[in-house]
Amino acid sequence: MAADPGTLIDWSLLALSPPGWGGVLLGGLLNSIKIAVGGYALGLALGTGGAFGKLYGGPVLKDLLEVYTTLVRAIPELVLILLLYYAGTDLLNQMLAAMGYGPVDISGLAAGIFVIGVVQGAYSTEVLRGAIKAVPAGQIEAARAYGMSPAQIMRRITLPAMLPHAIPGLSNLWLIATKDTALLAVVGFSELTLVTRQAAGSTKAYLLFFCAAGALYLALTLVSNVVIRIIEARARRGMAATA
Amino acid sequence: AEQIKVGFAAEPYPPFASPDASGNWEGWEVDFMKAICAEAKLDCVITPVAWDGIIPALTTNKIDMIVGSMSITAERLKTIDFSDKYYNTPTGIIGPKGAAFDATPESLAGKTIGVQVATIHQAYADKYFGGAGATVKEYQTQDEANNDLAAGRVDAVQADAIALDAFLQSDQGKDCCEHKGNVKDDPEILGAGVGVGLRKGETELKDKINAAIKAIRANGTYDAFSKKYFDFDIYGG
Amino acid sequence: MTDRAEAIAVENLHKRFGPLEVLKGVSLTAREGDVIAIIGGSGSGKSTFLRCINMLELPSAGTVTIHGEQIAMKKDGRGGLMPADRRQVQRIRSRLGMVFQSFNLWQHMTILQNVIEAPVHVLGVARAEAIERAETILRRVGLFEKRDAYPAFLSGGQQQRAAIARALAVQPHVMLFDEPTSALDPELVGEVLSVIGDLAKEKRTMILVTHEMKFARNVANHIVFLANGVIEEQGPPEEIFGAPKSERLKKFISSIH
Amino acid sequence: MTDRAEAIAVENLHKRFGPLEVLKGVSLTAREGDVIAIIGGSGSGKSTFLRCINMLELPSAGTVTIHGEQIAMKKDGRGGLMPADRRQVQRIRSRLGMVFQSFNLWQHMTILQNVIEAPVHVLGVARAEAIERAETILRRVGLFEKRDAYPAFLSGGQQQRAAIARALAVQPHVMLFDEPTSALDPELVGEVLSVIGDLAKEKRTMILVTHEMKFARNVANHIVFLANGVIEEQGPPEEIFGAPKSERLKKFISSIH
Amino acid sequence: MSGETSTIEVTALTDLPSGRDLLKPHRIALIAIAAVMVFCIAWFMRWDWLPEYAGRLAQGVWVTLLMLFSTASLGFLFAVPLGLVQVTGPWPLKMLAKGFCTVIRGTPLLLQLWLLYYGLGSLFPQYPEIRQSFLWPYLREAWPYGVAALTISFAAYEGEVMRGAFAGVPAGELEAARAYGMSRWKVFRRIWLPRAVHRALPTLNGETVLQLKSTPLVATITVVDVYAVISKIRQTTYLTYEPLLFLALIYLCLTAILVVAFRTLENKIPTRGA
Ligand SMILES: Nc1ncnc2c1ncn2[C@@H]1O[C@H](COP(=O)(O)OP(=O)(O)OP(=O)(O)O)[C@@H](O)[C@H]1O
Ligand SMILES: Nc1ncnc2c1ncn2[C@@H]1O[C@H](COP(=O)(O)OP(=O)(O)OP(=O)(O)O)[C@@H](O)[C@H]1O
Ligand SMILES: [Mg+2]
Ligand SMILES: [Mg+2]
Repeated sequence: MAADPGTLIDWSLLALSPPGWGGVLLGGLLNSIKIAVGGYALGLALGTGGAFGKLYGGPVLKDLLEVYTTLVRAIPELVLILLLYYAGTDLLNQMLAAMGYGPVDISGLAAGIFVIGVVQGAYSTEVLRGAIKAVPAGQIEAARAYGMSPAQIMRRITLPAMLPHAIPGLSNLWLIATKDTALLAVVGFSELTLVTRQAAGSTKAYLLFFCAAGALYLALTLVSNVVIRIIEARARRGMAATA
Repeated sequence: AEQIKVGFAAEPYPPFASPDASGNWEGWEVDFMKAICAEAKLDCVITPVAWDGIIPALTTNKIDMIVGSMSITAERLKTIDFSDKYYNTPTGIIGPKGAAFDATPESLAGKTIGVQVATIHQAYADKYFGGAGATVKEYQTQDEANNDLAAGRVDAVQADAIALDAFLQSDQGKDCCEHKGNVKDDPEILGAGVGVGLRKGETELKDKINAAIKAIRANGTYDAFSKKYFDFDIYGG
Repeated sequence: MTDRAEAIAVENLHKRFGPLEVLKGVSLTAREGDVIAIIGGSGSGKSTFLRCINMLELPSAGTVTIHGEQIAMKKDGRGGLMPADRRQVQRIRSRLGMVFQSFNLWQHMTILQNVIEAPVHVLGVARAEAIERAETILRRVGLFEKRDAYPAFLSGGQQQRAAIARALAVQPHVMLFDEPTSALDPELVGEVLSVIGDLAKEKRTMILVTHEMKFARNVANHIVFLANGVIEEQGPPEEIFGAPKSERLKKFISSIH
Repeated sequence: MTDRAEAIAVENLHKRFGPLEVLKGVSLTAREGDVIAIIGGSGSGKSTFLRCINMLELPSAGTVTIHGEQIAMKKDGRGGLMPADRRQVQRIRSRLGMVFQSFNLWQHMTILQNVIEAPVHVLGVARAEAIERAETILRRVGLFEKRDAYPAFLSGGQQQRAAIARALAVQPHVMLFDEPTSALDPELVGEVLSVIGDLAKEKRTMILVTHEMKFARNVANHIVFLANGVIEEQGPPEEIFGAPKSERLKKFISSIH
Repeated sequence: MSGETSTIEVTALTDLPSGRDLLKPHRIALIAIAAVMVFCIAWFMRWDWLPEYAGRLAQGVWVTLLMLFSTASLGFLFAVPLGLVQVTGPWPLKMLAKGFCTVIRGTPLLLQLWLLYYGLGSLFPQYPEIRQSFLWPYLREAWPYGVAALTISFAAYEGEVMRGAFAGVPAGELEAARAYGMSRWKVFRRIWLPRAVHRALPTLNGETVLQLKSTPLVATITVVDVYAVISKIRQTTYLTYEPLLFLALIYLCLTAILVVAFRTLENKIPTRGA
């Protein structure tokens, strides 16, 4: 009755140039990827620090990191994103103000990367910590026995040796990161899910657009999977078949 | 000039503001914003924000003003500041064609009414209809409420009469629904027209905008772009 | 015999783990060319002694002198000792070739990379030169063909030979072996022992902890019997195995055969 | 001896895995009370033969008769055989007690639950009765105390005894053992062998594949030597071990000792 | 598959930090700092709205829990065949199940939710048969869509876990069951399934915590769970932080309860070597 069934399969709505919405969707996808990449990288940096802090840090640092990872992993991403999105940037600006700087202009992109990064950081901390712990103690002891300095041991032995253990976890985190970007829709950031919703709302072709967006996310996942498999094969070179 | 981030609700709200297929925003409110920014010599950029977080976004400096068909209400004035009103619209109720009810609490008892969350309509519906036995269902966007009315998942929708008209004229609205009447006014809740939302204490910006509104009203710009959208005076009494 | 230079001199070494005193004053001197085998029951402190020599375990008291250079120690505030100068320890370690019971090859590197790692990144040898030297050594231990394989793909005996090559590559003043064959299947033990035997023939200074009595007897010129944290008896192999004096050693030797 | 009833009769059994013919016509009869030990080199088809008896492996040709009832087979269309009546196979299986090399106890059940599982859920014995019987059996194999433990918490020898109890609980016509001790540490082998020895004394019909020649000799009344998929030689233990006729068997026996 | 499970274990919160040695000197200092912060939050922020909304918050928590338990149990029911089919099914079913898991796991839940509610849900009324059917009163509501989306999602993730669990049951144990004359169905019911569930239990803990964290998404399709109640409070009070902090606290408690509950459950079944 109401909607003309023809609009459900009106492919021209997906055309790349206006009045098709394809271009907007791709723009949204690009934004999603940007945030995922940025947030993932930030998360890795936080996670590396966090993992080493948790393993080798002082008692206070260890406890603080424990609080961080526990909180982030216990509270829904959606809630964290709202909290961090408002509080994080607000706090930053207040801190800057306290130090005598003017407020900085935090773009939606930067805020999104920050939010996803903090969430990812907690997860990568756990993944990397597990991976580092999986490096046999003997390997590190051998490095010490040959006179390597702690920094050298970390760079030459610990980090490369833990990589094969970390990669499955890290690849999953990447996939989580790409999907978590969708949650930024609730704060109005123009990533793929939000532009999809706008396009669907404007054209009333809900099914078409949601399916199109789903296909884009899926393509992202599948492409990622291929890349991950290649990386994993490289990183596991030195490992026997089962490990 | 200094850049001013103008918060728009990140959702289609025709005829006031909706994104088009090239990602640009268009609609009456967009024209209005452009006009006052030009008048006040402000360098404005549109920043889409989720509607339910638009006031926090303003108070936490993510945006500098709200142009979002936001009515000036006493409740909101506790948290933010407003410019003078720039348009006013009655509040209407629409429902499926042929359904026998009007915009009174008595006839809506037992029905499900869709409203957009965090709007004056939600507050009004909660008080007058929710109190009288109707179920109020809250949507994050007006568009979704309208859509659910067309889909039969709510019995009625309450919103700005103008926005509702736009929906009733659309393909989807034409077939399914009709205007059931305007609700009894309650300025306490429904406010005194729509104003530009501003952070408290930013009087300089507020003065600029008030002056700009006056100016475009006076020099005919306001009427010029309004004619593109409406065949009546949207500024109201 | 005493005209050769001192390679390692350990003086009155003590080591306690909490309440447990594992080493109760052990002194030992190894001169250049000495092959010293440390034997003793399980838990007698053999590994601990060996690990104290290159400070993988920090002694509670006593001194360690390597090639005339005494490792400077200071109090660590909790009643133990710690190295006064971490650099010195790293430098000294870099010239002690340690071979572990469980090989401890770096799994993410090929055999060749394992062997050149310390020379290149610790001693600063040029890469090309290190590779050349490594290949010579690998040929010697019979692993030249496997130089580009990863450790996980080698048999235990091959892995242990690679570990020996890694130790040889730093041109060590002294090689330390901690039960280098006990993680191996009996069939693989032979190949590793023959490599060590060859090193002994070249008069390389070595200290080895081993359970292979026959091997110790053939290869070492000095046997040290540790029991209960002290050197219960020491001497040339003929004496130790042929005419043990202490009751403990007698019992130990009879239990072995 | 031939007056006892036939418990199992296998006629001309063939089994091929793709191009590989593992069993090339094996016939064997076990009468009630027989204890038959199957010996032979690795890969000679011992396990395959045992598994064909209860159709865990489907024979390519030949018949299997259990207690006078021949398992009906039909062509499976790809040149092999398959059971004509799945029910019949299930019924017959339910009275063959199989004990696996790797125990294969159900890890999510306690020992008692393991033992009563088949009686209650396959044979339809009342639960209370099954428990009673299970406890008697568990007492016999010395596991009564462990009846409420989960398999993962038992030693290998205890697990294998539990597996034997599980097999006994179905009051089997015949017990089949496939190398019941080879997954065990030498110290644990003894306890399992002694349980099997006790069963043999009771004249329980058993077919066992084993590598424990001394045990086979003491316990079995008939030894079957499989080689290359055929029965190379069979007879009473004294003959087989004392006076082997075929060259293969001679070589096999000398290699064992 | 080992990567799969271990990641869930690593990333999901399945264990609370132990309270042992709680009172080391530095901990006392940290606790003191935390106490001061809590005090500041309680004192300087606005909490006067709490009593007014207490009832609705409780109602919201109830809806959240209802969503969690109904979708987790329903999802698990679907996960079993999904996992099983991937291990033993005929190849068309196998591909179908694998495809299902890949698609669901490869797209955001939020999108799936909207696809169901706004996409599929807005199609239904176009068919008078549906509109007149007894289902319509339910299809009008939002929660069936929420339940469906969350169930599908849980089924896909847990289906992957069950696949690993089914595949990981030692073949010998199944063979032993057959050797004792069990029919195929009985082998499945008595041995394979319980053994697989047993194996999957620790992972189930992590998945359930993740599922709890997914429930607030249903608020975006008008289901009034605790998140929606808090959103409403945010909008009527215009407070930015207080309601969100309170919400975080609520989820923190719910997660903790979940983790502790699973821990006690797991401790009832010994898992050594399993
Ligand atoms: N890090 C440690 N912490 C506490 N006790 C230790 C530690 N390392 C070793 N020990 C204890 O010190 C004692 C000696 O250990 P050590 O490894 O030196 O013995 P060993 O002679 O090498 O024995 P084995 O022949 O079994 O290798 C043992 O009782 C051991 O338990
Ligand atoms: N499922 C199978 N598919 C293919 N080949 C098989 C299979 N099972 C067994 N074989 C082959 O059949 C031959 C006999 O195997 P079987 O297990 O019966 O030997 P066995 O006598 O029990 O040896 P062992 O003493 O080592 O257990 C072997 O060559 C084996 O590789
Ligand atoms: Mg030792
Ligand atoms: Mg076999």
